[in-house]
Amino acid sequence: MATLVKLRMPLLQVAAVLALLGLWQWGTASGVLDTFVVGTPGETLGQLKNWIVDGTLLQSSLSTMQVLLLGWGIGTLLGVIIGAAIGLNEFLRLVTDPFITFFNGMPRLILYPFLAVWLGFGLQAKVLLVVLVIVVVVITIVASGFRDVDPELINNSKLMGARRLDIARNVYAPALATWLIGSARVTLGYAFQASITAEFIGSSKGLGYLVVFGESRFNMNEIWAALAAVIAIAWALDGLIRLWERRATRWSGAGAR
Amino acid sequence: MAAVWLVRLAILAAAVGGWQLLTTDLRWRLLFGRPTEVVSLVRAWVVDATFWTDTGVTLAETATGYALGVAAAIVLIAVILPFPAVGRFLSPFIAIVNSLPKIALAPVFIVWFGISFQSKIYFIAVAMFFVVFYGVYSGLNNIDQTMVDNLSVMGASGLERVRDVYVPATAGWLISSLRVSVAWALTAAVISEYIASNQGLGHRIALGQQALDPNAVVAGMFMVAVVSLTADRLLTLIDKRFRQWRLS
Amino acid sequence: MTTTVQGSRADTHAIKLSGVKRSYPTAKGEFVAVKDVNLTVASGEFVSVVGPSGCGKSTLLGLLAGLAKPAAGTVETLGHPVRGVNTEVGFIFQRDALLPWRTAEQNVALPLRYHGMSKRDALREARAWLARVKLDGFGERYPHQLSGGMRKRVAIAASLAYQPKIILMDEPFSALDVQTRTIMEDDLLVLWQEYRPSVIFITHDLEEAVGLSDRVLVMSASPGTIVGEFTIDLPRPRNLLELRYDERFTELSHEIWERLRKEVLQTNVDKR
Amino acid sequence: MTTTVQGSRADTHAIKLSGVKRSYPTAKGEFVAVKDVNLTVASGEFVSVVGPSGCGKSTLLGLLAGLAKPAAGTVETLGHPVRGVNTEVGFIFQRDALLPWRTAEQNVALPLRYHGMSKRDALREARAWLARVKLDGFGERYPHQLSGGMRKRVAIAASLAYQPKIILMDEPFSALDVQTRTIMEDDLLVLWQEYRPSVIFITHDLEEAVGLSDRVLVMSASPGTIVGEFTIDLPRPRNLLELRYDERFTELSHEIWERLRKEVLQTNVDKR
Amino acid sequence: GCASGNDRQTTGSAAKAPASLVISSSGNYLTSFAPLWAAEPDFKAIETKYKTKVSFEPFNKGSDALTALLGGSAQICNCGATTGLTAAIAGKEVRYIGNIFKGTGQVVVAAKKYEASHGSDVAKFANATFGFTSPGSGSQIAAQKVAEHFGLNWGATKQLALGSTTAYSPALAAGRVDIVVMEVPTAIKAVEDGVGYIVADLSDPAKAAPLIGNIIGAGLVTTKKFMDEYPELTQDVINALVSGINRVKKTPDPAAAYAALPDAYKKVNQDEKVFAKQWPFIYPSFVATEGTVDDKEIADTYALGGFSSQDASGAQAKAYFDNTLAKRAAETAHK
Ligand SMILES: Nc1ncnc2c1ncn2[C@@H]1O[C@H](COP(=O)(O)OP(=O)(O)OP(=O)(O)O)[C@@H](O)[C@H]1O
Ligand SMILES: Nc1ncnc2c1ncn2[C@@H]1O[C@H](COP(=O)(O)OP(=O)(O)OP(=O)(O)O)[C@@H](O)[C@H]1O
Ligand SMILES: [Mg+2]
Ligand SMILES: [Mg+2]
Repeated sequence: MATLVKLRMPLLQVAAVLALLGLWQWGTASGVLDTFVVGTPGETLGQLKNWIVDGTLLQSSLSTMQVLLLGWGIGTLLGVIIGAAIGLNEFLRLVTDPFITFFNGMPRLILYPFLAVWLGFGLQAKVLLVVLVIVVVVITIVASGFRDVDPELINNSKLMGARRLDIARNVYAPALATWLIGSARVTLGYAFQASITAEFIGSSKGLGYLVVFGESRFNMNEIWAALAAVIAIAWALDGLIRLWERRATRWSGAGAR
Repeated sequence: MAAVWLVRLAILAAAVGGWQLLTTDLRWRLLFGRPTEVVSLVRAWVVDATFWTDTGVTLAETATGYALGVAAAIVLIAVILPFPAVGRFLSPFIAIVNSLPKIALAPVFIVWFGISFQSKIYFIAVAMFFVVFYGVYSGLNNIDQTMVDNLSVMGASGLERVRDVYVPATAGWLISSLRVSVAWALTAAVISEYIASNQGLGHRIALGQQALDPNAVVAGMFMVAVVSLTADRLLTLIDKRFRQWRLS
Repeated sequence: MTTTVQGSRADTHAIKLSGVKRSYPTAKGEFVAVKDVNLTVASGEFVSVVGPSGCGKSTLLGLLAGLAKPAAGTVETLGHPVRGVNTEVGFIFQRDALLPWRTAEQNVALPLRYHGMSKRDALREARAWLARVKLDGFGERYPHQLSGGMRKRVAIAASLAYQPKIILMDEPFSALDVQTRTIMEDDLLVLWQEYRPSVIFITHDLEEAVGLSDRVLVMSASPGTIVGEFTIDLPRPRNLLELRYDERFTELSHEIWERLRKEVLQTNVDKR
Repeated sequence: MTTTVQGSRADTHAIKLSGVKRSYPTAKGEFVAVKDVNLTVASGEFVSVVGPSGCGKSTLLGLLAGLAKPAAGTVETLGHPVRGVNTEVGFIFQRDALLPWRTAEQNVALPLRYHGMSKRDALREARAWLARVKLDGFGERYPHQLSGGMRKRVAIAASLAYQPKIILMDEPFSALDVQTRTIMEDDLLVLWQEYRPSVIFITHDLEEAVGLSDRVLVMSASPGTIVGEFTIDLPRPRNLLELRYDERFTELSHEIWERLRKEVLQTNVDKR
Repeated sequence: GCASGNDRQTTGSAAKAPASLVISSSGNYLTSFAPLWAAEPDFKAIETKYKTKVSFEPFNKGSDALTALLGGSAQICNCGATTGLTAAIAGKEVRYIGNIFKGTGQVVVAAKKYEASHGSDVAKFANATFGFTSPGSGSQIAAQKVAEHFGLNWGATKQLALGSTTAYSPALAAGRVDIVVMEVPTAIKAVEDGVGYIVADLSDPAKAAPLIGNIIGAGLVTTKKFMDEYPELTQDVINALVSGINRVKKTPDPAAAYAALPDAYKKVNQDEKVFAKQWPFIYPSFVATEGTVDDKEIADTYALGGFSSQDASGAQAKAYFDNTLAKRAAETAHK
């Protein structure tokens, strides 16, 4: 009984997905939906199967994930470090604020060709693009979050003799976790956009490449099949984030009521 | 404050100087343009009426798409708030749509929404939606439950709770996510113009690329950044108003 | 006027808890905070609850306010079960829950607005209430600009201003100096006489409990349950300052003290 | 042992405030919270401060802890001026400031860690302290899983555990039931005798103030300043329970009460 | 004009047309499509005749332009022949109804440092890195054909997909690639900047033919549905195109050619000097067309686009290249 209750939500979600797929199949079969525009679930599945069998899917997913995770990790880490520095040091914040906002305002997604020529059309340029795209977002969120921490908690820790590092570990880090989780979800999306965009251009592997390839041949099924892999990865990563969220917010008793 | 400006100027000078120096080399100039040339190009632009129409077009698209995206996010949050189960149900789907590379879906957007103003607005709105949604969502998770309980007991209706607790408590989050997302909305506008259009700053960047003029591309990106910097300053002002109650 | 209302004798119960149990999940498993709580409060009755720290007093109020559901038993107010947040009660939280982004005035005016009062009237009323808790002149301050005792008084004003039929007070006066406290106790009694709400009042001050109440309940160390009931048969209206020299008062206080002492000793022996 | 230490007579001052003024900016302009405060506390002295709600007691502690700077006058601890947050003091805030994401145990262990204790030792020590405040078995709870009184006790344990030379306590026991309170008062006295920190203790309970202190200071309604000083010449060690029947005790309490009453009346007349 | 074919609906005096006629184009007023821009007076005439609005909607990618056509937000698409062909092979009812230029519009450019040693002998680039847009793109296949023509083993060469045109010149300058197939304007720019020199001209159909065959280039594509619904309008559009081609053919001189182009074009391509440099390369690609395509060209285009014979066998693919309107237009023009 208890497990049934636990399983209710995932079951519902799976049901919703199936319903959507069914609707899609029915729509294309009955001609309500233009197969050329939306593809068909059947053929998308067929395409997926082919790619799984010949290894394309695994290879492409791995290649995209490599860019994604490296870029996301480095970007988040850098963002937290810089954001923390800015959040803690008013002078630094004032000095850097316009530059960061300015950089944040630049449409960085279209920078890839420049990076590629500079660093070569390999992993580095792609990872750098992802980093550039998300780092500013993380900086902004972390810096404003740092300024939002209850000053009483900080004062209390200081009084008790906490040094900067202690405060960072015991006050800022746990508070930070909440915003990081929020921003991780946003940046995950950005990171995906960036890695796929990088693969659009000047690449011969990765899910982004599969997508452009499908696009250039007007084959919606190929696009969906590639996106299905994106979806699977995104879903798994979101699951990890939720796990982390549950761990990180255990103290708040959010689930108790 | 004077010191702040001095350091800022020093950084700016170093950056621009380094750029100018770097681009004496042809390879870098082909890539990044030259500051001197970018400046003279921008000077030519600002006296050109079409530049302002382009800016206006981009702004109009951004503002409309932005408003639409923010509204959609807020509506969804308003639904999720009283029904947390809905939130749990939607969570993975939202995460998935968030990570879908919207650029890859440009053809779908073209087909569904055409090539007009409208299509760009939807494109921007979709991009915006997630930033705001996730930003406010994490803000909600941070609210002191006693405050909400107190108000509920006092007889606050759902709407009143939203107005008196949720909105002010998440205003900080909302604004910081709005600040992040203004830039993102502009990027979305520029990219959608870049994909297809004959007006707007994105169009200008595309033209610069077509003409193989790195100065034009860089200048275009800078102008976009300037627009977003301005928007950001406006939001900061609003933020200050909202935070009056805080410790000084 | 020398009325004392007895919960057990009245036919309408403003509050009725039967066989109530509430437990919390913890790292070490289920923790039973209160159990087997049976309690009725008659309409217009003033009941105090005393008990050792952590015995489950706040937990009981939380159940009455509908902020949590009992694991067993039933919770009723004004004749019907509590479902969801109970807007029939006024609740003064142990830790004040003022809105930091509203001024003192606005914090008091809000519940009045929720109950349909116009903005103007609500503000006027709020100012009158602030005066009542000795805070006139502080209406435009934000909570962080007030002292601890002042914040508590704002919270009290906010919960009493809209005159709920049932008032739940969780150590409302503990942050106040003796004199301000006495003044506010007097005020509370006057207000109570005026429109006769049912009150559950939590305090650690036995004299306060005896002085204000019709009945005093003593709770046991956790898992908390009600282990003692004392009917305070002192005549009303009462003069709280003079009451100190009343013999019956001293006797009752002492009786309750003795009962309570056992409980506290229990807590400190019975370590989990 | 029958020592009483007099601040004015000792040659080293643990705490020294001279001509201190503190004001806050408000919507209505500058608000003077305290002014002309002169106060010395000798090393090892136990001083209580009483005064009407909002008179500036917490403000004074804030100045001593270095959380704010005086608008005029000087604030010194252990012989040198306070600059920035003062890590020589232990501060028990009026509203507890526990880290919500750390368990009770960790909250107590942290300051010990800050003072260089190893993780193991700190945890062992923290557990011992939790036992001392009657919270053994609750070490692994997060603050939100504790009752109001329990949280306060965790905060007290955390601030006392690392044995600061100066202890500032802002109404530490107000959320506790009488019995727990008495036990903790006794404990505090034992601890104080042990290593003789200088203590400033804020309370609204006059008997508590008299029972614990070497000196009791009375503050006036705001703008707060010190208007009364009472030397408590009761012998030590004291038995707090028996003290109630001591004549000198009653006399002193009454004296302070009278002094304070004037002040409170003042607050309530002097409305701004 | 007098309406024909569609007797049910043509009742009014004005000929039947949608309220607006959107022509989706790859790029912004590219010089490669000069005939289309030169046809401006004819499009103006169409606007008056049909009381409609003709507009060009630029797209960064040809495939997006075609998607706009298929999605219904454009009525005619100006894109590469193979872009439309791909859709036809996928089963869409699209028709290639008028050719704008022949050849690929591309040039082979090598890094400057090889000019003296390698010249135009591609065979010497055996150890070099070949650059192109993306795998499977026309530029990649062109590069492969050229390499193979010179006896290189394509599989053994080093290759790099450069993505956007922005990267070409800097990549050549930075030494990331040695020899690149690029569009004429990019090539001119590379030569201008001194980072490259021209190895082979694939833009001039005559010069390109021995290397890669007779290639169709770009043209106007529309849906069968649109042709059936607005036959007269479609014919007029192609008439306009053909008259544009004829107009352009008369101006081998860059100055005259530039002068003949409309303001909208000049606004985007402001630098006449650049135009003058490009024109000699681009002009021949217009000379080679009458708006129609022949079987040899179709076969060669299939080959260059990497399409198989199976691809060519579908009903839509077979019907894709449709010369009828262009032929009729040429006849009218000759009269
Ligand atoms: N969220 C929770 N999770 C686990 N245990 C809890 C939680 N809330 C309260 N408790 C426990 O339940 C018991 C009763 O708590 P409650 O707050 O009702 O006590 P109380 O009588 O109000 O005490 P106090 O006088 O100190 O305020 C305590 O032992 C407390 O530790
Ligand atoms: N940030 C602030 N801005 C403006 N006024 C303030 C601020 N903080 C405190 N005050 C005012 O200063 C006065 C003294 O406050 P303080 O907190 O020191 O009082 P207190 O003696 O501790 O009172 P209590 O016993 O109620 O805790 C009060 O009148 C309060 O309103
Ligand atoms: Mg409690
Ligand atoms: Mg205080």
